[in-house]
Order: sequence, then C-alpha cells, then structure tokens
Amino acid sequence: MDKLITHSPILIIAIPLLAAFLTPLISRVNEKARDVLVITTLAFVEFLVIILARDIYANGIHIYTLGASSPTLTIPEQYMVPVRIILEVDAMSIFMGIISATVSLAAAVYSLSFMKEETGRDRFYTLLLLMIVGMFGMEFTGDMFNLFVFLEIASISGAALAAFRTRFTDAVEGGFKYIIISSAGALVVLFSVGIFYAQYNLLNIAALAQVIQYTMLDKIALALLVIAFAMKLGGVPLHMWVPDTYAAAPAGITAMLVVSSQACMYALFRVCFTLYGVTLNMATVGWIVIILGMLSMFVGVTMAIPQIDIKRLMSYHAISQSGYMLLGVGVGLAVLGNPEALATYGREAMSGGIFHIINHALYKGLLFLTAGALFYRTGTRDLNKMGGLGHNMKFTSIFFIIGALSISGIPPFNGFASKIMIYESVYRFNPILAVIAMLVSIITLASFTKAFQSAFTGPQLPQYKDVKEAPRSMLIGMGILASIIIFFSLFPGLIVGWIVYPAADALINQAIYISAVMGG
Amino acid sequence: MILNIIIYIFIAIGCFFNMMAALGLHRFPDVYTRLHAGTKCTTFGSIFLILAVVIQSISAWVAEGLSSPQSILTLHALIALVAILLTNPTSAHAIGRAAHRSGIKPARAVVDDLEKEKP
Amino acid sequence: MMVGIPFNVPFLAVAALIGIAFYIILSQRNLIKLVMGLGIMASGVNLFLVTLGYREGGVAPIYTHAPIERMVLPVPQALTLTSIVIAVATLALMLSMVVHIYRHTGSIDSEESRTMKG
Amino acid sequence: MSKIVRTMSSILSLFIFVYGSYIIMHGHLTPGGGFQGGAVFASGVALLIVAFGSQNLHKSLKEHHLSILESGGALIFIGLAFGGIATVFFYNFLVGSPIFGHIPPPGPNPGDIWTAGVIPFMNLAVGLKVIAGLSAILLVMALATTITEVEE
Amino acid sequence: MRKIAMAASLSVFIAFLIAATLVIHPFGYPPSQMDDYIIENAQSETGANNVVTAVVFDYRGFDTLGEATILFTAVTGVVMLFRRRKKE
Amino acid sequence: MATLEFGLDFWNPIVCITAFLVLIAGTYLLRSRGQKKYKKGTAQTQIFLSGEEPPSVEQRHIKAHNIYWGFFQALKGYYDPTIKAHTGIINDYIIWFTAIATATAAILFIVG
Amino acid sequence: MIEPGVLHIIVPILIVACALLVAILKDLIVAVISLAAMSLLLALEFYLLQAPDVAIAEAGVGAAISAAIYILAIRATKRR
Amino acid sequence: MRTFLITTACAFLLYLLLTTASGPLFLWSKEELIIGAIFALIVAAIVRKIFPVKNLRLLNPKRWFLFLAYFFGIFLPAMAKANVDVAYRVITGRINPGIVRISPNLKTDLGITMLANSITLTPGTLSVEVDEETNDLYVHWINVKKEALEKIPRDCKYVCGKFPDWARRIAE
Amino acid sequence: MWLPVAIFLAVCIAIILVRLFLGPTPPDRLVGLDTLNTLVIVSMVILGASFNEVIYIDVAIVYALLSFVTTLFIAKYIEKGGF
Repeated sequence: MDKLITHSPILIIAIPLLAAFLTPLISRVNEKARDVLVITTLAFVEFLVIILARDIYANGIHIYTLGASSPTLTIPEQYMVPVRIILEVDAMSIFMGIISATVSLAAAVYSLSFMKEETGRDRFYTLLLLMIVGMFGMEFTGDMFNLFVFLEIASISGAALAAFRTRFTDAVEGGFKYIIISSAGALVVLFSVGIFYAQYNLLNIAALAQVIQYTMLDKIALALLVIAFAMKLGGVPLHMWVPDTYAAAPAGITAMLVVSSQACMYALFRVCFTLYGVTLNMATVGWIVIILGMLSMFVGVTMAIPQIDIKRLMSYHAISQSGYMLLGVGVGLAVLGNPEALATYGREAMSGGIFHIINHALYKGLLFLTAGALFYRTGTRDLNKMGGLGHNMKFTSIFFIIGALSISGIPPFNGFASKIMIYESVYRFNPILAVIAMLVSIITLASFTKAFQSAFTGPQLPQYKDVKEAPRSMLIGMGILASIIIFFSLFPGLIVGWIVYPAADALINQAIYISAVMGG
Repeated sequence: MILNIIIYIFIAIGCFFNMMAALGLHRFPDVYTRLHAGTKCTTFGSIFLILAVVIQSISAWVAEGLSSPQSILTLHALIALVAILLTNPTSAHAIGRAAHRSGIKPARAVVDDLEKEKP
Repeated sequence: MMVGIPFNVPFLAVAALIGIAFYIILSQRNLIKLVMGLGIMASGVNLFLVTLGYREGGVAPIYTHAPIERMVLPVPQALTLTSIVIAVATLALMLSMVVHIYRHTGSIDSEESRTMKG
Repeated sequence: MSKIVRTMSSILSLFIFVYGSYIIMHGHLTPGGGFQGGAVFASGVALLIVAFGSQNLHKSLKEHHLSILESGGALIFIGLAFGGIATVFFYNFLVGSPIFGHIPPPGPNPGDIWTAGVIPFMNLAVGLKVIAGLSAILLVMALATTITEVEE
Repeated sequence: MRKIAMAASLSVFIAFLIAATLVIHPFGYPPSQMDDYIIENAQSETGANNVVTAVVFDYRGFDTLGEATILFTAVTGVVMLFRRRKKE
Repeated sequence: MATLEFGLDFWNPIVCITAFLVLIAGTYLLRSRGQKKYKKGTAQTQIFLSGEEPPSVEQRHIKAHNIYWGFFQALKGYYDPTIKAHTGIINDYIIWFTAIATATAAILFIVG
Repeated sequence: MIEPGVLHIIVPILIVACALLVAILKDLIVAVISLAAMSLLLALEFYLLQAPDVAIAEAGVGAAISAAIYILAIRATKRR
Repeated sequence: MRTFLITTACAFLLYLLLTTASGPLFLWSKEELIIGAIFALIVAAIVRKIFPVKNLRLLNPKRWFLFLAYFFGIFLPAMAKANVDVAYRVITGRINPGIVRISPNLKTDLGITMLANSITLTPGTLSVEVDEETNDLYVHWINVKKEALEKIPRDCKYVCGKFPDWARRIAE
Repeated sequence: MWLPVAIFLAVCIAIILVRLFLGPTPPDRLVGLDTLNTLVIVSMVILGASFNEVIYIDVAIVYALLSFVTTLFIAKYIEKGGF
C-alpha cells in the first residue's frame, strides 16, 4: 500500500495510457471486454486519486522524480538544480485531479449508450482515455515543457473527439476551430518556455520560481502565457471558439471539454501564483484576470440569452461561469501582496473561485449530459423545434432542473454556496464587481427558464409522442453527477474544509511548493 | 601538396558547374531547358565537390592510420554521392513528364513528337 | 577567438518567422494556408529552441569522435525533437479536418465554409 | 508514375528502409534515433505510395496491421518504462546487465552498439510506433483522397 | 476595421519580438547550469554516446512518452476521421 | 458539518431547506383556505380569446425564439455590435488573441 | 578571412525569404514547394547549429512526410 | 524465395557498408552482424515483391565489370562533355530544342531505367516520357539536328549514341 | 579550405531561390527546388568535412534520399495523377 501511494502520481497517468494503448487491440477481440476495460480503468484511477488525496491532505506535497534512483531524489547529488522531470502533486493539483476523474467516469458511463449508434467506437474510447491522460498530466506535472506536451495531448484528443461525428458539418468545423486555437496557443506556450530556458537554463517550475526576476523577457512570457491559457479556457474576448466546439461535440465529450478547459485554468493559476508569485506585480496581473473574468461573465451570459441551440446556450453559460472563477481567484491574486487584505477576504474569494470550479464542472457536465439525452431522443438541438418533452422524459427533466437551479445560484444548491462566497468577499474588495456578479446570476436564471420552458414544458408535440426516456447507462451517468451535486449542496462546509481551503492555501504558499523540490 | 592542388582543382570545377546551374535556371526560357541545367550541372558539380572531400579524407585516413574515423566519412560521402546519382535523373524525368502532362509546351521547339502522338 | 554575430541575426529570423506566421494566420482566408501558417510558426519556435542551445564554435553533443569541452547544449535539441513530431501530428489531423470541411461545404475559405456564428 | 520512376523507387526503397533501420539502431551512437529513423522509414512507405499507388499498396498493407503495430510499439515503450518501477518509473534498469549492458569508456570513443541499457529497445519501440503511425496517416489519407465517393 | 486591428496588433507584436531579441543573451553564449551536468554525466549514467538520445530517452523520457502519445492520438484521430461508415 | 463558515458570514443549506419547507407548508395552508368553486373540465378552464377560436395545442407552445423579445429590443444598441463581433471566422479569433496579447504585454510594460 | 558566422547570416535570411513567399502567393502548390524549400534550409541551419539529430528529424518529417500530407490534402480539396 | 534471399543479401551488404569499422580495424562486431541480419530479413520481407531482381542474370560478375567499364569509360566522359555543352549554352543562350521519340528496343524495366537515366545525364538530352508498352522513350533534345528528323521513331545514334547497346548488354 | 566553398554554395542557393520566387509555372519552381536539394546536400557534405565530424554526413544521405520523395509527390500532383 505504501508502494502504491509512492508511485500513485505516475500510476494515475500511466494506467489510463496503458489502457489507451491496449484498447485498439482488445476491441479487435471483443467489444464488451473493451467497455469493461475502460470503465474499470477509470474506476481504478478514481480510487488512486482518492488515496493520493488522503495522503496529500495528511502529509503535504507529493514528489515523484522520473528516472532517478529514488522517487524523492529531485536534485542529483552534488548539484544545485533539478535535471530530470519531476511530478509535483499538491492540494490544488489533486483537487483538479478529483474533478477530472469524477467527471470523466460519469462521461464514460454515459457514452456507453450515447455512442451506441456510431461506428469506430474503439477509437472513441482510446481518444477518451488519452484526453484523461492529458488532463492528469497537465495537473500533476512540475515541469514547464511537460506541461506543454500534456496540453497538446489534451487538445489534440479533444479536437479529434469533438469532430467524432463526421457526418455533421458543424462537428468537423468545431473540431477544426478547436485544434487551430489550441495549437496556436500551445506554440505560444512553447515560445514562452523557450524564453525561460534562454534566461535561466531551467525547465522545472519550482526551480524557475526560485530564480525568476521579472525582467522584460519575463514580462513578455507572462503576457503570452496568461493570454494563451485564457484563450484555452474561453475567457472573453477570446471565447468565440467555445460555443462552436462545445455545441458540436458529443455530449459526454462536451462535459470533458469543460474539465479540460478548467485544467487550462489550473495552468493559468499555477503560472501566476507559483511560477511568478511574489516577484510579480500582483495588482496589475490580478486586475487583468479580474477584467477578463468580468467580461466573460457579462458577455457570456448576455450572449446566451438569444441562442436557440440548447448546447450553444449552455456553452455561453460555461464562459460566463468561468468568469466567476477568474473573478474570485483574480481578487485573491490582486491582494496577494497585502497580507491583511488576503487574510480578511482574499483567501475567501480564492476559495469561492476554486469551489466554483468543482461545482461548475459538476453541474455544467450534468446539463450537457441532459442536452445530449434530448438530442439522443429527438435528433435536434434546436429549442424552437422542441416542446413538451417533460411528459415523457421525467428523469431527464429532473436532472435538468437540478443543474439549472444549481447554475443559477438558487439556494440551497451548491452553486449558491460558492457564489455567495464570491459575492461577499468581492464586495469587500470592490462593491461594483459584486453587484455585476449578482446581476449575471439573475440573467442566468432567466435564460435557463427559457431553455426549460421551450424544451420540457408545454403541450406534448405530435412528433414527440412516442419519445422514450433516455437509456439506462445515460441515466446512470447523469445520476452520478446529480447525486454528487446534491451531496455538495447539503454539506458545503465539509467539502470546503476538506478540499477547497487546502487548495487555496497551496496556491498562496509559493514557498512550500519551491522547497519541496529545491529543499531547505 | 599535389593532393592539395588536385583538391583545389576539383573544388574549382565543382563550384564552376554549380554556378552554371544557378545561372542556367535564369538564362533558359522554359522548364525543359532549365531541367537540363538544373540536373546535369548540379550532378556533375556535386560529383567533383564530393570527390574532393573524399580525396581529402582518404589522405587523412592514410595519415592517421587504418582505424581512423575518416574511413566512415569516406564511405558515407560516397554513399551520398551514389544517392544523388540515382535520384537526380529520376526526379528530372518525373518533373519533365509532369510538366508535359500539365500542358506546358517546350519553348521555341522545332519538333514535338509527344504532342503529335498524345494530344 | 571568433567574433559573434551582429544583431543576433538568428533570433531576428525567429522573430520574422513568427511574425510572418501570424500574418498568414490573420490575413489568409484559405484554411490550408492557415495550417501552413501554423507550420511556419512551429518551425520558428523550433529554430528558436535550437538557437538557444548553440555555443560559439561548438560541436554536436555526441561523444563518438568529438572533444568534450565544446559541446552545444543537448536539452534544447531534445525539446525540438519532441516539438517537431508534435507539429507533424497536429498537421495531419488539421489537414484531414480540412478535407472533411471541404467535403461538407465545398469550400476551403474560412468565411464561406463556416456554418456557426453569433 | 512512369516505369522508370517505379523501377528506381523499388531500388531506392530498399536503400531507404535499410538506412532507416540503421538510424533507428544506432540512435545511441550516431545522430538519429527512433523518431528520425521512423520518419525515414515512413518516407520509404511514402515513396512506395507515390510510385505504385495507394490502391496497390493497400492490397498487401491494411490499416489495421499498422494499427496493431503501432499499439504494439507503444505498449513496448510504456512496458519498458514500467520495467523500472521497482525503483522509479523510467529507470534505466538494463545498464550493467548482459543485454546491451556494456558501459563505454569515458571520453570520445567510436562507440559500441552493445551499450546504453534500455535506450536501444526504446529506440526500437518508438521507431516501430513512428513507422506504423506515419505510414498509417499517409496510407489512410492517400486512400481517402483517391476514393472520391465515400461510402455513407 | 478588421484590417486596422490586424495591422496594429501585428506590428506591435513584432515590435515586442524584435525588442526581445535585443535583450536576450548574445547568440552563441547561453547560460548552462542544467546542461553542464547532463553533458558531463550522460555517458557514465546512461551508457549512451549520443547525449541527445540520453536526454530524450532517459533524463526527459516522460516527454518522449508524451510525444509518442501525441503521435498515437493524431493517428487515431486521422484513422477515425476517415473511417468507413456503416451502410444504412 | 453542513454549515459553511467563511470568515465573514455563514451559509447552511439545512436551515435553508427547513425554511423552504415551512414556507411551502404556509402556502399550502393559505391555498387550502381558498374558494372551492373552481372545477376542472367545465367552461371555467376553457381558453377565451375574445370570441376567436383558440389556437391548436401545438401552436400554443411559445417558441424559444420569441421569449424575451422585448429585452432584445430594449438592448438593441448592445446586442447588434456584440453579435456582429462573433463572426465565426477562425482568423478573427486569432486576431483577438494577438490584439489582447499585445495589449496585455503593453500594460505590463507601462504599469510595471 | 571569412568567418563561419557568415553562414549564420545568409541561411536565416533565405529561410525568412521562403516563408515570405508562402505568405505572398495564392497558389497552394507553390506554397507547398516553398515550404519544402524552407524546411530544407531549416535543416541546413540546424546542421550549422550543430544539431544533426534535429536536422535528420527535420529532413525526414519536414521534407518528406509533411509535404506529402499537404499534397494529399490539396488534392482532396482545391488548389487555390 | 530466391528473390527474397537475394534481397536479403543486398540489404545485409548495404547495412554492413553503413556500419564499417564498428569492430576492431575494418571488421564488424558480432552484435552488429546479428542485428544487421535481423534487419535485413525484415526489410527484405517488406520489399521482396517489388525489388527488381526477377532473374539471376544480373548476378553475373561479368555484367558488373561491364557496368563499371560503362560507367567510367563511356558515361563519365559523356557527362563531362554534356556539362561543358550546357555551360556553353548557358553562357551564349543558343538553343534549338524539341521533343523526339526514339525506340531503343529494350525489354526489361531495369534496362530502360538505366538508359533513361543515362540519357538524362548526358549531352543535351532529357527523357521526358516513356511508353509503357513499347518502351519507347520521348526525349527532350536541347539541340535538334536536322538530319535526325527524317523518320519516326528517330534514329538513336544521333540522340544517345551507343547507350542502348550498353544498356542491353548490362541489364538484359 | 572548405568554408569559402560552403559560402559560395550558399550564394548559389540564393540565386536559385530567385528562380523559385519568379518561376512562372509550378514546374519551374519544382526545378528550382530540385536543384536546391542537390546543392544543400553538397553543402552538407562540405560542411561535414569542414567541421571534421564524420557522423554528420548521415544527414546529407537522409536528405539525398528523402528530397526525392517530395519531388515525386509534387510532380505527381502536377501531372494530375491518382495516388
């Protein structure tokens, strides 16, 4: 068991990878065996993540040096900088890891019947596993170049999955837009990595954080990194690819693309807080992040109202919700240099933002899955053509209500818990921002009322007379997420105390992250 | 000393013909004639330049003893030469054929059998 | 001792390549041109990485017949290898998507072939 | 392509394949390695595609063969990485053992192929993977672009 | 409008890049603390004469695994995109 | 356990749910004291549209397109340019990227 | 005395010139040709920068494979 | 099977050529030989169907000597002449081009390939197209002589001298 | 001894690039590319001799073999053949 915990950071990445390489071989033998393999792997990964999380909350940062003679030998003997690739898992990383593992498990279970009609499902599952590998790699690595590599894995597999249903024009178009955007972003990230390498001859994040000086080149690299990650996470005005891609992807994949963009958000926070940290002029960068967040919130939600495609509507809401996270963490970043303000409201704002990440992943995943269920049964995403589906699809409409109430911040759901943390702490920072955030929440409710009204209520339309309830595995997938949402709604104090505060503290305490690698 | 002179002569020949190839691409009027310059002259120039390298490395090989790494240089340079000799005329043929099939007439041609027989 | 290169010309070439790549991506409406722009950008970044590791008068970092003390830095070369393969992988995927877009819409112009907006 | 190109390609493809294997196998001694050699080898396949046509090649080389090869290469690679997990993932556990275990004398030396532990095996695995992957890309794209009407 | 935005942003962007080339270390004289260790110890630690291969497969082997994964992903994606569909 | 305390305030879903239940109970109480005249299936529940024939069941459902029509009319000055900015052309996305990246770099240089 | 740095000036300029050609011309096949030339010169520049490993990779991938993929894609779509 | 063995031998020889001096002095170390043999088998298995060694006549050492004699005695001088000729035309710009058809009456693919490549590299001629059935070559001729234009197919001796005979002797 | 030759070849390459830029038709540019290939291979061999590094010639061989593939692909596209 000790051995398992020691090696678990690499196992979490390597076991899905092994399964992904095995999937094409096994699915030549038996289709059933492949499904079992995929689900088992994901469940095992979930288990590993949980035991690793328990270990981290008990014992602090987990270090794994690849290829050295011992996992904790980060720096070679008689030398001063790390040479090998180091995986560095702290509370924030494992927080993101929990999200990825959970949502991808639900999405995989859901996809079992959602993709039943499609051909080429072995490729689908291979790519799904690879996408999970990419997300875990981004979250666990402690090396800039490795971050780039896993960013590319997540983006390429995500693009291929978004274009999976090639018989639709918009699917291919969405995939193409996603891959262009992400490879441009990734190349910019690589350029920034090159700039760091040119100045300090280092690639490790912790080692770089120790020596970084905020010179002119560092400023350029910071701007490029922040904006590249902001584009990948869909912050306004770099968000335009989001509705195109999310709308076109299969529903289970859309839920995972949400998590993938949150992994990019994690990378953004990692760069701002850990890599630059105290050398940074926090107020400036913090305000840049806050402005991005405010724009995302407002433009996202206002653009969502006129949409008549249900998945486009939800995608714009995804943009709007990521604005909340940027706002919360941006406030924390802006007051990072001011210990008093940080203690009174900065940490709360960051915790609110980080708590919102997991809430958003859960309820937005659930909403996309319900939209997929509607599409599966009716064959359309157009809200104008829907109506009265609540008569036949009772479970789906209940899940939709849970997700919609949660996203609009209606008490007692978990969306409200994180939003109220953000409102109250941001109000101390700047009242106007908090007021806009509340306004956005109201407009969110309005637009989901529209979606619910058009799709589920109203008289039963004749063309949908014999629509059936969604198949069982789709209901199980949605049920997993819905039950977690209800659990989170009922016990928010527990969740925040367990996983959110440690994650926020891990971001704030740069010194611990550095000393875990560099010693001393 | 004599070896050096031979090497210099080879280099001079090689450089001259490569220069001719470069100029010929500009002096000639159409694809086919340019192919003449681009293929023949570069191949010939390359032979001489690579032979110069080979002669020099052989002399170094002899001077340093049999197990000198220069033997690898000699052999690999010769292999590169063979590769050039094999590929260059073939690709010239492919280009010429492609040009003709895409409908480019030879400029100032006095006779064109291919055009007559395969319209 | 050899004299250094004035104005860091290789770095300027990197800047020019990335600039041209962005110009192509921003201005050309042809999707294949767009992909080519990304390819040029990848080449520029590769050149940047390799240029970072060069030492004046260096030799390749291979022990076979070379003196040890003047070796150029090996890590950027390893990074560039990775980056080249990534570039070709994305290239293949992007181009096959372009082929599909053409089959669906009959156009490879980014304005004519779009179906989603607003 | 014409008869001349076909004959020349069949001669050169042998040359390219042998050269690709040489580059893969000597990755730890001379410039090269799995990726480079694999790319050279796959270019040989590209040469066959352009000279003989993908339809002809497809009679003897199917996508699923390549798919199996690629999965196999990837599995060997990750298996070698897992092999070191007794100490650490990616630990070079073959240095000093009888298989590829010679340790070269320090300093410049012409090189001995029987060195470097797992690196030659990794080169082979990556080479296999790159060969299969790039060939599959080229073959599939060539086939798909030749058949104008796709079966729906 | 679009052209003006394009020209302005592009020119400023290139200006930043060129400014960066002026302050970066001079061509041919890089800092080297991490690489010195690798150059000195690669041969004795891994047994490979080619230091680049040693870096690719040993010191940064995980990157190579990621890279192989990317190629695998791309191939899977391409084959998936051009798959034959079921006949209706 | 259920209470979320975050320094400034607290939030407890159990309390909230209890309050909701109390409210619902009160509402039901109020409703039960209402008039009993209302009957289903009589002319009381028929649609009356100034004597016209009411539309068929399918057409009674309000389409998604028509919801919040007045809202868009009121905010026309905001919506027209915003929707126009979402061109759907991939080049424009990268133009935004370049512009924002340069702007950010400029801000970092000027402000510090 | 001619110093070796001259080559480090000539070859990058040629590379940038090839890249410019890609930007200027509308015909895609010409763009592919000039990309191939750029890739070729890039390999020469890597060679000059003492990176033969990278030069082989660029030669294999940049010259043969990626040009082939471009050509196949252009064939399946249209030329300009 | 015979083709397979010959192909393997070719591949193995090529591999050995590439890895000379891996062992003591000129020879090869034994690991190198084993690895080379394995690779030669694999490569031969791939290319055996297309490698142009259908008959054993090419293995005759006499043909190899003929080839060497041809290469150094006929081909290289002709090539030198060709280059001087092209250089002259580059400088003066005097050309008189045309595409002519010749029928060298060669049977095998290898022969026609050799002839075409020789023609491409020698004075004033460049093979443009080959007829798949009759093995007729269409040659772009930079300086068309009047006397060659009398009959179709044109006379080989004006265009390419004695090359067809040599090609026949070596490759057929 | 070898370096001036390499620089001379680089100048030749520049002259050929002009043809690549001007060439009225695609086959003209392809001829330029083909010529360029040969010259780059030769300069690689020359530079290998100039650095006195025996292992560098491998790159030249790879290029000599692979540039052929590119040329064939483009030529086959120009002649509108099926792949």
